[in-house]
Amino acid sequence: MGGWFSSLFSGLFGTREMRILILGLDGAGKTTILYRLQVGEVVTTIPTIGFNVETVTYKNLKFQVWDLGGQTSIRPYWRCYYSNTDAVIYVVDSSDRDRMGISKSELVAMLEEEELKKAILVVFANKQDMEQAMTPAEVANSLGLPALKDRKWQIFKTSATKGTGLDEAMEWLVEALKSRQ
Amino acid sequence: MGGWFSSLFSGLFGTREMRILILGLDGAGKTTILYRLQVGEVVTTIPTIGFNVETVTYKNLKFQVWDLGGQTSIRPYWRCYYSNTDAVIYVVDSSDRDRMGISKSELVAMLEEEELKKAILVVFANKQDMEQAMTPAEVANSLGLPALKDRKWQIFKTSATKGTGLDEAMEWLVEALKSRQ
Amino acid sequence: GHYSAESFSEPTEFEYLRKVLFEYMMGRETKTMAKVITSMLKFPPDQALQVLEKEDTKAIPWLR
Amino acid sequence: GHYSAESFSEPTEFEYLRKVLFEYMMGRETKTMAKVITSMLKFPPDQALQVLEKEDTKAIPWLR
Ligand SMILES: Nc1nc2c(ncn2[C@@H]2O[C@H](COP(=O)(O)OP(=O)(O)OP(=O)(O)O)[C@@H](O)[C@H]2O)c(=O)[nH]1
Ligand SMILES: Nc1nc2c(ncn2[C@@H]2O[C@H](COP(=O)(O)OP(=O)(O)OP(=O)(O)O)[C@@H](O)[C@H]2O)c(=O)[nH]1
Ligand SMILES: [Mg+2]
Ligand SMILES: [Mg+2]
Repeated sequence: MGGWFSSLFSGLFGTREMRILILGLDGAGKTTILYRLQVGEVVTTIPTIGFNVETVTYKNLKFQVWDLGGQTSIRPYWRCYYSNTDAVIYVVDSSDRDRMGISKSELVAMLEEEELKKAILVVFANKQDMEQAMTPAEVANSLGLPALKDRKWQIFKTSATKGTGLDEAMEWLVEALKSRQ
Repeated sequence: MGGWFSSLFSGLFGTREMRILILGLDGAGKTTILYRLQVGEVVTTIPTIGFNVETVTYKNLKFQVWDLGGQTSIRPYWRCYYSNTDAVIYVVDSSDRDRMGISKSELVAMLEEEELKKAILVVFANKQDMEQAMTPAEVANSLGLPALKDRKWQIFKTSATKGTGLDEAMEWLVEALKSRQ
Repeated sequence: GHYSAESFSEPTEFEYLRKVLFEYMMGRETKTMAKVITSMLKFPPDQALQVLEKEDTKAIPWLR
Repeated sequence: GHYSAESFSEPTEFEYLRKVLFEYMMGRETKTMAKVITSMLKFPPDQALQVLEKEDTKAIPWLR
Protein backbone atom coordinates (compact mmCIF):
# COMPACT_ATOMS: atom_id res chain seq x y z
CA MET A 1 0.00 0.00 0.00
CA GLY A 2 1.21 3.48 -0.75
CA GLY A 3 -0.01 7.01 -1.20
CA TRP A 4 -3.32 8.28 0.20
CA PHE A 5 -4.51 4.84 1.22
CA SER A 6 -1.39 4.24 3.27
CA SER A 7 -1.79 7.61 4.98
CA LEU A 8 -5.41 6.86 5.70
CA PHE A 9 -4.39 3.52 7.10
CA SER A 10 -1.74 4.86 9.45
CA GLY A 11 -4.06 7.73 10.32
CA LEU A 12 -6.72 5.29 11.39
CA PHE A 13 -4.57 2.81 13.19
CA GLY A 14 -1.67 4.93 14.37
CA THR A 15 1.84 4.51 13.10
CA ARG A 16 3.16 0.98 13.07
CA GLU A 17 5.32 0.15 16.05
CA MET A 18 8.94 -0.24 15.01
CA ARG A 19 10.39 -3.64 15.66
CA ILE A 20 13.87 -3.71 17.17
CA LEU A 21 15.97 -6.71 18.12
CA ILE A 22 18.71 -6.61 20.74
CA LEU A 23 21.26 -9.28 19.89
CA GLY A 24 24.73 -10.23 21.06
CA LEU A 25 26.55 -12.95 22.99
CA ASP A 26 25.42 -14.06 26.43
CA GLY A 27 26.43 -11.68 29.16
CA ALA A 28 26.95 -8.74 26.80
CA GLY A 29 24.35 -6.69 28.66
CA LYS A 30 21.26 -6.97 26.40
CA THR A 31 18.68 -7.41 29.12
CA THR A 32 20.26 -4.68 31.21
CA ILE A 33 20.01 -2.36 28.21
CA LEU A 34 16.39 -3.26 27.46
CA TYR A 35 15.23 -2.30 30.92
CA ARG A 36 17.49 0.76 31.04
CA LEU A 37 15.68 1.92 27.92
CA GLN A 38 12.25 1.02 29.19
CA VAL A 39 12.25 2.01 32.84
CA GLY A 40 15.50 3.98 33.09
CA GLU A 41 16.90 1.74 35.80
CA VAL A 42 19.46 -1.01 36.24
CA VAL A 43 17.61 -4.22 36.99
CA THR A 44 19.13 -7.42 38.31
CA THR A 45 19.29 -9.90 35.45
CA ILE A 46 19.60 -13.62 35.05
CA PRO A 47 20.70 -15.24 31.80
CA THR A 48 17.79 -14.99 29.38
CA ILE A 49 16.53 -18.40 28.35
CA GLY A 50 13.94 -17.26 25.90
CA PHE A 51 13.36 -13.56 25.37
CA ASN A 52 12.04 -10.39 26.85
CA VAL A 53 9.82 -8.15 24.80
CA GLU A 54 8.79 -4.68 25.87
CA THR A 55 7.27 -1.61 24.38
CA VAL A 56 9.68 1.29 24.59
CA THR A 57 8.61 4.86 23.80
CA TYR A 58 11.33 7.22 22.69
CA LYS A 59 10.76 10.69 21.28
CA ASN A 60 7.13 9.89 20.55
CA LEU A 61 8.10 6.79 18.60
CA LYS A 62 6.92 3.44 19.84
CA PHE A 63 9.26 0.50 19.59
CA GLN A 64 8.58 -3.13 20.18
CA VAL A 65 11.94 -4.22 21.53
CA TRP A 66 12.95 -7.87 21.62
CA ASP A 67 15.86 -8.95 23.78
CA LEU A 68 16.84 -12.49 22.82
CA GLY A 69 18.90 -14.85 24.96
CA GLY A 70 22.47 -15.10 23.69
CA GLN A 71 23.72 -18.45 24.98
CA THR A 72 25.39 -20.66 22.39
CA SER A 73 22.72 -23.32 22.22
CA ILE A 74 19.84 -20.94 21.62
CA ARG A 75 21.61 -18.49 19.32
CA PRO A 76 20.63 -20.53 16.22
CA TYR A 77 17.02 -19.48 16.83
CA TRP A 78 17.66 -15.74 16.57
CA ARG A 79 16.81 -16.01 12.90
CA CYS A 80 13.24 -16.98 13.68
CA TYR A 81 12.69 -13.45 14.93
CA TYR A 82 14.12 -11.50 11.98
CA SER A 83 10.97 -10.96 9.94
CA ASN A 84 9.79 -7.31 9.80
CA THR A 85 12.69 -6.05 11.88
CA ASP A 86 13.51 -2.36 11.44
CA ALA A 87 16.73 -2.23 13.43
CA VAL A 88 19.17 -4.43 15.30
CA ILE A 89 20.96 -3.26 18.42
CA TYR A 90 24.05 -5.46 18.54
CA VAL A 91 25.60 -5.50 21.99
CA VAL A 92 29.24 -6.35 22.63
CA ASP A 93 30.98 -6.80 25.95
CA SER A 94 33.97 -4.59 25.13
CA SER A 95 36.03 -6.24 27.87
CA ASP A 96 35.52 -9.76 26.52
CA ARG A 97 38.44 -9.81 24.13
CA ASP A 98 38.52 -13.61 23.92
CA ARG A 99 35.09 -13.85 22.39
CA MET A 100 35.28 -10.91 20.02
CA GLY A 101 35.82 -13.36 17.14
CA ILE A 102 32.71 -15.35 18.01
CA SER A 103 30.75 -12.15 18.31
CA LYS A 104 31.94 -11.17 14.85
CA SER A 105 30.90 -14.49 13.29
CA GLU A 106 27.44 -14.22 14.76
CA LEU A 107 27.12 -10.67 13.50
CA VAL A 108 28.30 -11.59 10.02
CA ALA A 109 25.89 -14.53 9.82
CA MET A 110 23.06 -12.31 10.94
CA LEU A 111 23.75 -9.59 8.42
CA GLU A 112 23.72 -12.12 5.61
CA GLU A 113 20.09 -12.93 6.24
CA GLU A 114 17.70 -11.71 3.57
CA GLU A 115 15.07 -10.68 6.10
CA LEU A 116 17.46 -8.20 7.70
CA LYS A 117 18.61 -6.65 4.45
CA LYS A 118 17.00 -3.31 5.20
CA ALA A 119 17.53 -3.31 8.95
CA ILE A 120 19.58 -0.53 10.50
CA LEU A 121 22.48 -1.67 12.67
CA VAL A 122 23.55 0.03 15.91
CA VAL A 123 26.46 -1.54 17.74
CA PHE A 124 26.75 -0.90 21.46
CA ALA A 125 30.37 -1.24 22.58
CA ASN A 126 29.13 -1.95 26.09
CA LYS A 127 30.83 -2.21 29.49
CA GLN A 128 32.98 0.81 28.75
CA ASP A 129 33.23 1.33 32.50
CA MET A 130 35.56 -1.64 32.74
CA GLU A 131 39.28 -1.06 32.76
CA GLN A 132 40.21 -3.62 30.17
CA ALA A 133 37.50 -2.44 27.75
CA MET A 134 38.43 -2.12 24.10
CA THR A 135 37.73 1.25 22.52
CA PRO A 136 34.80 1.62 20.12
CA ALA A 137 37.25 1.85 17.23
CA GLU A 138 38.92 -1.39 18.29
CA VAL A 139 35.55 -3.09 18.65
CA ALA A 140 34.42 -1.80 15.26
CA ASN A 141 37.54 -3.19 13.63
CA SER A 142 37.30 -6.54 15.43
CA LEU A 143 33.74 -6.90 14.18
CA GLY A 144 34.69 -5.92 10.64
CA LEU A 145 32.23 -3.02 10.60
CA PRO A 146 34.26 -0.78 8.28
CA ALA A 147 33.93 -3.40 5.55
CA LEU A 148 30.13 -3.46 5.65
CA LYS A 149 28.37 -2.65 2.41
CA ASP A 150 24.80 -1.50 1.84
CA ARG A 151 24.19 -1.11 5.51
CA LYS A 152 23.32 1.92 7.58
CA TRP A 153 25.28 1.41 10.80
CA GLN A 154 26.90 3.25 13.69
CA ILE A 155 28.80 2.25 16.84
CA PHE A 156 28.46 3.85 20.28
CA LYS A 157 30.34 3.38 23.50
CA THR A 158 27.95 2.54 26.30
CA SER A 159 27.81 1.44 29.87
CA ALA A 160 24.42 -0.03 30.61
CA THR A 161 25.05 -0.14 34.33
CA LYS A 162 26.28 3.48 34.53
CA GLY A 163 23.72 4.53 31.97
CA THR A 164 26.16 6.33 29.71
CA GLY A 165 26.01 6.49 25.93
CA LEU A 166 22.52 5.03 25.57
CA ASP A 167 20.75 8.31 24.87
CA GLU A 168 23.17 9.27 22.17
CA ALA A 169 22.79 5.89 20.51
CA MET A 170 19.01 5.94 20.64
CA GLU A 171 18.92 9.44 19.27
CA TRP A 172 20.96 8.40 16.28
CA LEU A 173 18.73 5.35 15.79
CA VAL A 174 15.54 7.39 15.87
CA GLU A 175 16.91 9.78 13.27
CA ALA A 176 18.09 6.91 11.10
CA LEU A 177 14.68 5.27 11.28
CA LYS A 178 12.87 8.51 10.49
CA SER A 179 15.05 9.43 7.55
CA ARG A 180 14.61 5.91 6.17
CA GLN A 181 10.87 6.22 5.82
CA MET B 1 -29.11 -29.78 28.78
CA GLY B 2 -31.98 -32.25 28.99
CA GLY B 3 -35.46 -32.88 27.67
CA TRP B 4 -36.77 -31.24 24.54
CA PHE B 5 -33.81 -28.91 24.16
CA SER B 6 -31.41 -31.81 24.18
CA SER B 7 -33.48 -33.66 21.58
CA LEU B 8 -33.63 -30.58 19.44
CA PHE B 9 -29.91 -30.20 19.78
CA SER B 10 -29.07 -33.76 18.79
CA GLY B 11 -31.76 -33.56 16.10
CA LEU B 12 -30.05 -30.54 14.61
CA PHE B 13 -26.49 -31.66 14.95
CA GLY B 14 -26.77 -35.42 14.86
CA THR B 15 -25.92 -37.65 17.77
CA ARG B 16 -22.62 -36.99 19.43
CA GLU B 17 -19.84 -39.23 18.18
CA MET B 18 -18.83 -41.74 20.83
CA ARG B 19 -15.23 -41.48 21.90
CA ILE B 20 -13.34 -44.75 22.22
CA LEU B 21 -9.74 -45.28 23.24
CA ILE B 22 -7.73 -48.33 22.24
CA LEU B 23 -5.07 -48.89 24.88
CA GLY B 24 -2.60 -51.63 25.73
CA LEU B 25 1.12 -52.37 25.71
CA ASP B 26 3.22 -51.85 22.60
CA GLY B 27 2.84 -54.62 20.08
CA ALA B 28 -0.50 -55.81 21.48
CA GLY B 29 -2.20 -55.18 18.14
CA LYS B 30 -4.01 -51.87 18.73
CA THR B 31 -3.28 -50.28 15.38
CA THR B 32 -4.04 -53.51 13.56
CA ILE B 33 -7.40 -53.58 15.33
CA LEU B 34 -8.20 -49.94 14.57
CA TYR B 35 -7.81 -50.43 10.84
CA ARG B 36 -9.52 -53.82 10.90
CA LEU B 37 -12.50 -52.00 12.38
CA GLN B 38 -12.32 -49.09 10.02
CA VAL B 39 -11.47 -50.59 6.65
CA GLY B 40 -11.90 -54.29 7.36
CA GLU B 41 -8.37 -55.15 6.34
CA VAL B 42 -5.04 -56.06 7.90
CA VAL B 43 -2.65 -53.17 7.34
CA THR B 44 1.08 -53.24 7.82
CA THR B 45 1.89 -51.35 11.00
CA ILE B 46 4.89 -49.70 12.54
CA PRO B 47 5.09 -48.91 16.25
CA THR B 48 2.82 -45.94 16.90
CA ILE B 49 4.76 -42.95 18.17
CA GLY B 50 1.85 -40.67 18.76
CA PHE B 51 -1.64 -41.84 17.88
CA ASN B 52 -4.02 -42.71 15.12
CA VAL B 53 -7.54 -41.38 15.22
CA GLU B 54 -10.25 -42.54 12.86
CA THR B 55 -13.99 -42.34 12.55
CA VAL B 56 -15.48 -45.81 12.63
CA THR B 57 -19.13 -46.42 11.81
CA TYR B 58 -20.68 -49.51 13.30
CA LYS B 59 -24.38 -50.35 13.28
CA ASN B 60 -25.25 -46.76 12.45
CA LEU B 61 -23.28 -45.49 15.41
CA LYS B 62 -20.34 -43.22 14.79
CA PHE B 63 -17.24 -43.66 16.89
CA GLN B 64 -14.20 -41.51 17.11
CA VAL B 65 -11.58 -44.14 17.81
CA TRP B 66 -8.19 -43.20 19.24
CA ASP B 67 -5.35 -45.71 19.04
CA LEU B 68 -2.54 -44.52 21.31
CA GLY B 69 1.05 -45.68 21.11
CA GLY B 70 1.87 -48.14 23.88
CA GLN B 71 5.65 -47.91 24.31
CA THR B 72 6.86 -47.50 27.88
CA SER B 73 8.09 -43.93 27.55
CA ILE B 74 4.89 -42.55 26.08
CA ARG B 75 2.39 -44.55 28.14
CA PRO B 76 2.35 -41.89 30.88
CA TYR B 77 0.57 -39.58 28.43
CA TRP B 78 -2.44 -41.85 27.88
CA ARG B 79 -4.17 -39.99 30.66
CA CYS B 80 -4.17 -36.79 28.66
CA TYR B 81 -6.71 -38.39 26.34
CA TYR B 82 -9.19 -39.70 28.93
CA SER B 83 -11.61 -36.79 29.07
CA ASN B 84 -15.07 -37.54 27.61
CA THR B 85 -14.21 -41.13 26.80
CA ASP B 86 -17.20 -43.47 26.51
CA ALA B 87 -15.34 -46.76 26.26
CA VAL B 88 -11.86 -48.23 26.41
CA ILE B 89 -10.81 -51.17 24.28
CA TYR B 90 -7.91 -52.67 26.21
CA VAL B 91 -5.80 -54.92 24.01
CA VAL B 92 -3.60 -57.67 25.36
CA ASP B 93 -1.14 -59.85 23.47
CA SER B 94 -2.35 -63.16 24.91
CA SER B 95 0.94 -64.83 24.00
CA ASP B 96 3.07 -62.32 25.90
CA ARG B 97 2.99 -64.05 29.27
CA ASP B 98 6.05 -62.19 30.56
CA ARG B 99 4.42 -58.81 30.35
CA MET B 100 0.96 -59.74 31.60
CA GLY B 101 1.86 -58.18 34.97
CA ILE B 102 2.88 -54.88 33.39
CA SER B 103 -0.28 -54.91 31.33
CA LYS B 104 -2.27 -55.39 34.52
CA SER B 105 -0.57 -52.48 36.31
CA GLU B 106 -1.27 -50.16 33.41
CA LEU B 107 -4.90 -51.27 33.32
CA VAL B 108 -5.33 -50.81 37.06
CA ALA B 109 -3.78 -47.35 36.97
CA MET B 110 -6.04 -46.40 34.10
CA LEU B 111 -9.21 -47.58 35.79
CA GLU B 112 -8.41 -45.53 38.85
CA GLU B 113 -8.66 -42.31 36.91
CA GLU B 114 -11.66 -40.17 37.73
CA GLU B 115 -12.23 -39.21 34.10
CA LEU B 116 -12.77 -42.86 33.13
CA LYS B 117 -15.14 -43.64 35.96
CA LYS B 118 -18.10 -44.15 33.64
CA ALA B 119 -16.22 -45.63 30.70
CA ILE B 120 -17.12 -49.12 29.56
CA LEU B 121 -14.24 -51.59 29.37
CA VAL B 122 -13.80 -54.20 26.65
CA VAL B 123 -10.72 -56.34 26.85
CA PHE B 124 -9.47 -57.95 23.68
CA ALA B 125 -7.48 -61.09 24.47
CA ASN B 126 -5.71 -60.71 21.15
CA LYS B 127 -3.38 -62.94 19.12
CA GLN B 128 -5.49 -66.01 19.87
CA ASP B 129 -4.13 -67.52 16.68
CA MET B 130 -0.78 -68.06 18.37
CA GLU B 131 -0.02 -71.42 19.87
CA GLN B 132 1.21 -70.21 23.21
CA ALA B 133 -1.75 -67.85 23.69
CA MET B 134 -3.38 -67.75 27.11
CA THR B 135 -7.12 -68.39 27.16
CA PRO B 136 -9.49 -65.45 27.74
CA ALA B 137 -10.19 -66.78 31.24
CA GLU B 138 -6.48 -66.89 32.02
CA VAL B 139 -6.02 -63.37 30.65
CA ALA B 140 -9.01 -62.12 32.66
CA ASN B 141 -7.54 -63.55 35.84
CA SER B 142 -4.05 -62.22 35.16
CA LEU B 143 -5.51 -58.76 34.69
CA GLY B 144 -7.63 -59.03 37.83
CA LEU B 145 -10.83 -58.38 35.94
CA PRO B 146 -13.09 -60.51 38.19
CA ALA B 147 -12.27 -58.19 41.09
CA LEU B 148 -13.42 -55.06 39.28
CA LYS B 149 -16.14 -53.08 40.99
CA ASP B 150 -18.54 -50.53 39.53
CA ARG B 151 -17.40 -51.24 36.02
CA LYS B 152 -19.24 -52.58 33.04
CA TRP B 153 -16.72 -54.85 31.35
CA GLN B 154 -16.36 -57.90 29.12
CA ILE B 155 -13.49 -59.86 27.61
CA PHE B 156 -13.36 -61.33 24.10
CA LYS B 157 -10.89 -63.57 22.36
CA THR B 158 -9.70 -62.00 19.15
CA SER B 159 -7.23 -62.33 16.39
CA ALA B 160 -6.81 -59.03 14.65
CA THR B 161 -4.80 -60.55 11.82
CA LYS B 162 -7.28 -63.39 11.18
CA GLY B 163 -10.18 -61.06 11.89
CA THR B 164 -11.89 -63.32 14.40
CA GLY B 165 -13.78 -62.19 17.47
CA LEU B 166 -13.88 -58.51 16.59
CA ASP B 167 -17.50 -58.45 15.45
CA GLU B 168 -18.71 -60.15 18.58
CA ALA B 169 -16.80 -57.72 20.75
CA MET B 170 -18.04 -54.65 18.90
CA GLU B 171 -21.59 -55.91 19.01
CA TRP B 172 -21.40 -56.23 22.78
CA LEU B 173 -19.84 -52.76 23.03
CA VAL B 174 -22.54 -51.14 20.93
CA GLU B 175 -25.26 -52.70 23.07
CA ALA B 176 -23.49 -51.68 26.26
CA LEU B 177 -23.18 -48.10 25.01
CA LYS B 178 -26.82 -47.97 23.92
CA SER B 179 -28.19 -49.38 27.16
CA ARG B 180 -26.08 -46.92 29.10
CA GLN B 181 -27.71 -43.88 27.58
CA GLY C 1 15.02 -24.01 37.55
CA HIS C 2 12.56 -26.86 37.54
CA TYR C 3 13.35 -28.07 34.07
CA SER C 4 13.99 -31.65 33.29
CA ALA C 5 15.65 -32.66 30.12
CA GLU C 6 16.29 -36.32 30.85
CA SER C 7 13.07 -37.37 29.21
CA PHE C 8 14.25 -36.12 25.87
CA SER C 9 17.31 -38.25 25.72
CA GLU C 10 14.76 -40.74 24.38
CA PRO C 11 14.10 -40.39 20.65
CA THR C 12 10.61 -41.84 21.06
CA GLU C 13 9.51 -39.01 23.30
CA PHE C 14 11.02 -36.47 20.98
CA GLU C 15 9.15 -37.88 18.00
CA TYR C 16 5.96 -38.15 20.03
CA LEU C 17 6.21 -34.52 21.08
CA ARG C 18 6.70 -33.46 17.49
CA LYS C 19 3.66 -35.40 16.37
CA VAL C 20 1.47 -33.97 19.10
CA LEU C 21 2.74 -30.45 18.49
CA PHE C 22 2.03 -30.72 14.81
CA GLU C 23 -1.56 -31.69 15.51
CA TYR C 24 -1.87 -28.89 18.05
CA MET C 25 -0.49 -26.32 15.68
CA MET C 26 -2.81 -27.48 12.93
CA GLY C 27 -5.69 -26.90 15.32
CA ARG C 28 -6.77 -30.49 15.85
CA GLU C 29 -8.21 -31.55 19.21
CA THR C 30 -6.12 -28.82 20.77
CA LYS C 31 -7.28 -29.30 24.35
CA THR C 32 -6.07 -32.89 24.41
CA MET C 33 -2.83 -31.99 22.66
CA ALA C 34 -2.28 -29.14 25.10
CA LYS C 35 -2.52 -31.59 27.96
CA VAL C 36 0.13 -33.79 26.42
CA ILE C 37 2.43 -30.87 25.65
CA THR C 38 2.20 -29.31 29.08
CA SER C 39 2.89 -32.63 30.78
CA MET C 40 5.72 -33.69 28.48
CA LEU C 41 7.47 -30.37 28.94
CA LYS C 42 6.64 -30.26 32.63
CA PHE C 43 5.08 -26.82 32.55
CA PRO C 44 4.82 -25.36 36.05
CA PRO C 45 1.24 -25.97 37.32
CA ASP C 46 0.16 -22.33 37.01
CA GLN C 47 1.30 -22.11 33.40
CA ALA C 48 -0.35 -25.41 32.52
CA LEU C 49 -3.57 -24.14 34.01
CA GLN C 50 -3.38 -20.89 32.06
CA VAL C 51 -2.84 -22.79 28.83
CA LEU C 52 -5.72 -25.17 29.44
CA GLU C 53 -8.07 -22.36 30.41
CA LYS C 54 -7.10 -20.58 27.24
CA GLU C 55 -8.07 -23.72 25.32
CA ASP C 56 -11.50 -23.68 26.92
CA THR C 57 -12.18 -20.17 25.70
CA LYS C 58 -10.99 -21.12 22.22
CA ALA C 59 -13.52 -23.92 22.07
CA ILE C 60 -16.40 -21.42 22.17
CA PRO C 61 -15.73 -19.08 19.26
CA TRP C 62 -18.71 -16.81 19.96
CA LEU C 63 -17.24 -15.93 23.35
CA ARG C 64 -13.87 -15.06 21.97
CA GLY D 1 13.03 -41.48 11.27
CA HIS D 2 14.67 -38.09 10.98
CA TYR D 3 14.35 -37.17 14.60
CA SER D 4 17.18 -35.76 16.57
CA ALA D 5 17.07 -35.77 20.30
CA GLU D 6 20.64 -34.74 21.02
CA SER D 7 19.71 -31.10 21.24
CA PHE D 8 17.53 -31.74 24.24
CA SER D 9 20.25 -33.19 26.36
CA GLU D 10 20.83 -29.49 27.02
CA PRO D 11 18.64 -28.07 29.79
CA THR D 12 18.88 -24.59 28.27
CA GLU D 13 17.18 -25.69 25.08
CA PHE D 14 14.51 -27.52 27.02
CA GLU D 15 13.70 -24.45 29.06
CA TYR D 16 13.81 -22.25 25.98
CA LEU D 17 11.36 -24.53 24.18
CA ARG D 18 9.02 -24.43 27.12
CA LYS D 19 9.10 -20.65 27.25
CA VAL D 20 8.44 -20.32 23.53
CA LEU D 21 5.67 -22.91 23.63
CA PHE D 22 3.98 -21.15 26.49
CA GLU D 23 3.92 -17.91 24.54
CA TYR D 24 2.66 -19.74 21.46
CA MET D 25 -0.10 -21.45 23.36
CA MET D 26 -1.15 -18.19 24.97
CA GLY D 27 -1.50 -16.77 21.49
CA ARG D 28 1.36 -14.28 21.55
CA GLU D 29 3.29 -13.53 18.34
CA THR D 30 2.43 -17.02 17.22
CA LYS D 31 4.06 -16.84 13.80
CA THR D 32 7.48 -16.12 15.31
CA MET D 33 7.00 -18.73 18.02
CA ALA D 34 5.93 -21.26 15.39
CA LYS D 35 9.18 -20.68 13.55
CA VAL D 36 11.18 -21.36 16.69
CA ILE D 37 9.17 -24.46 17.56
CA THR D 38 9.35 -26.00 14.11
CA SER D 39 13.10 -25.43 13.93
CA MET D 40 13.88 -26.60 17.45
CA LEU D 41 11.92 -29.79 16.93
CA LYS D 42 13.23 -30.20 13.40
CA PHE D 43 9.84 -30.57 11.78
CA PRO D 44 10.14 -32.05 8.30
CA PRO D 45 10.02 -29.17 5.78
CA ASP D 46 6.52 -29.96 4.52
CA GLN D 47 5.07 -29.98 8.02
CA ALA D 48 6.86 -26.76 8.96
CA LEU D 49 5.41 -25.16 5.86
CA GLN D 50 1.90 -26.33 6.69
CA VAL D 51 2.18 -24.94 10.19
CA LEU D 52 3.48 -21.56 9.04
CA GLU D 53 0.81 -21.27 6.35
CA LYS D 54 -1.78 -22.03 8.98
CA GLU D 55 -0.37 -19.16 11.05
CA ASP D 56 -0.80 -16.80 8.11
CA THR D 57 -4.49 -17.58 7.87
CA LYS D 58 -4.86 -17.11 11.63
CA ALA D 59 -3.38 -13.62 11.40
CA ILE D 60 -6.37 -12.41 9.39
CA PRO D 61 -9.38 -13.20 11.59
CA TRP D 62 -11.97 -12.00 9.07
CA LEU D 63 -10.75 -14.63 6.60
CA ARG D 64 -10.97 -17.43 9.11
N1 LIG E 1 30.44 -3.47 34.30
C1 LIG E 1 29.38 -3.58 33.53
N2 LIG E 1 28.54 -4.64 33.66
C2 LIG E 1 27.46 -4.71 32.86
C3 LIG E 1 27.16 -3.73 31.91
N3 LIG E 1 26.01 -4.10 31.26
C4 LIG E 1 25.61 -5.26 31.83
N4 LIG E 1 26.48 -5.62 32.78
C5 LIG E 1 26.43 -6.84 33.61
O1 LIG E 1 26.68 -7.97 32.80
C6 LIG E 1 25.95 -9.09 33.27
C7 LIG E 1 25.11 -9.69 32.14
O2 LIG E 1 24.14 -8.73 31.74
P1 LIG E 1 22.77 -9.18 31.02
O3 LIG E 1 22.06 -7.93 30.65
O4 LIG E 1 22.06 -10.16 31.82
O5 LIG E 1 23.38 -9.89 29.74
P2 LIG E 1 22.60 -10.49 28.46
O6 LIG E 1 23.28 -9.94 27.26
O7 LIG E 1 21.15 -10.21 28.59
O8 LIG E 1 22.91 -12.06 28.58
P3 LIG E 1 22.00 -13.30 28.09
O9 LIG E 1 20.62 -13.06 28.58
O10 LIG E 1 22.62 -14.52 28.68
O11 LIG E 1 22.10 -13.31 26.60
C8 LIG E 1 25.10 -8.58 34.42
O12 LIG E 1 25.74 -8.88 35.62
C9 LIG E 1 25.04 -7.09 34.18
O13 LIG E 1 24.85 -6.35 35.36
C10 LIG E 1 28.05 -2.62 31.79
O14 LIG E 1 27.87 -1.73 30.96
N5 LIG E 1 29.13 -2.60 32.61
N1 LIG F 1 -0.26 -63.36 15.26
C1 LIG F 1 -0.88 -62.21 15.45
N2 LIG F 1 -0.22 -61.07 15.26
C2 LIG F 1 -0.89 -59.90 15.47
C3 LIG F 1 -2.23 -59.85 15.85
N3 LIG F 1 -2.59 -58.55 15.98
C4 LIG F 1 -1.51 -57.82 15.67
N4 LIG F 1 -0.48 -58.62 15.35
C5 LIG F 1 0.86 -58.22 14.96
O1 LIG F 1 1.52 -57.65 16.06
C6 LIG F 1 2.42 -56.64 15.66
C7 LIG F 1 2.13 -55.35 16.41
O2 LIG F 1 0.84 -54.89 16.03
P1 LIG F 1 0.43 -53.35 16.13
O3 LIG F 1 -1.00 -53.24 15.76
O4 LIG F 1 1.38 -52.48 15.40
O5 LIG F 1 0.65 -53.12 17.70
P2 LIG F 1 0.29 -51.85 18.58
O6 LIG F 1 -0.46 -52.32 19.76
O7 LIG F 1 -0.35 -50.81 17.74
O8 LIG F 1 1.75 -51.36 19.08
P3 LIG F 1 2.25 -49.88 19.44
O9 LIG F 1 1.82 -48.97 18.33
O10 LIG F 1 3.74 -49.95 19.58
O11 LIG F 1 1.62 -49.52 20.76
C8 LIG F 1 2.24 -56.50 14.15
O12 LIG F 1 3.24 -57.24 13.52
C9 LIG F 1 0.89 -57.12 13.90
O13 LIG F 1 0.73 -57.67 12.61
C10 LIG F 1 -2.90 -61.10 16.04
O14 LIG F 1 -4.08 -61.16 16.41
N5 LIG F 1 -2.17 -62.22 15.85
MG1 LIG G 1 19.50 -11.42 28.78
MG1 LIG H 1 0.18 -48.93 17.19
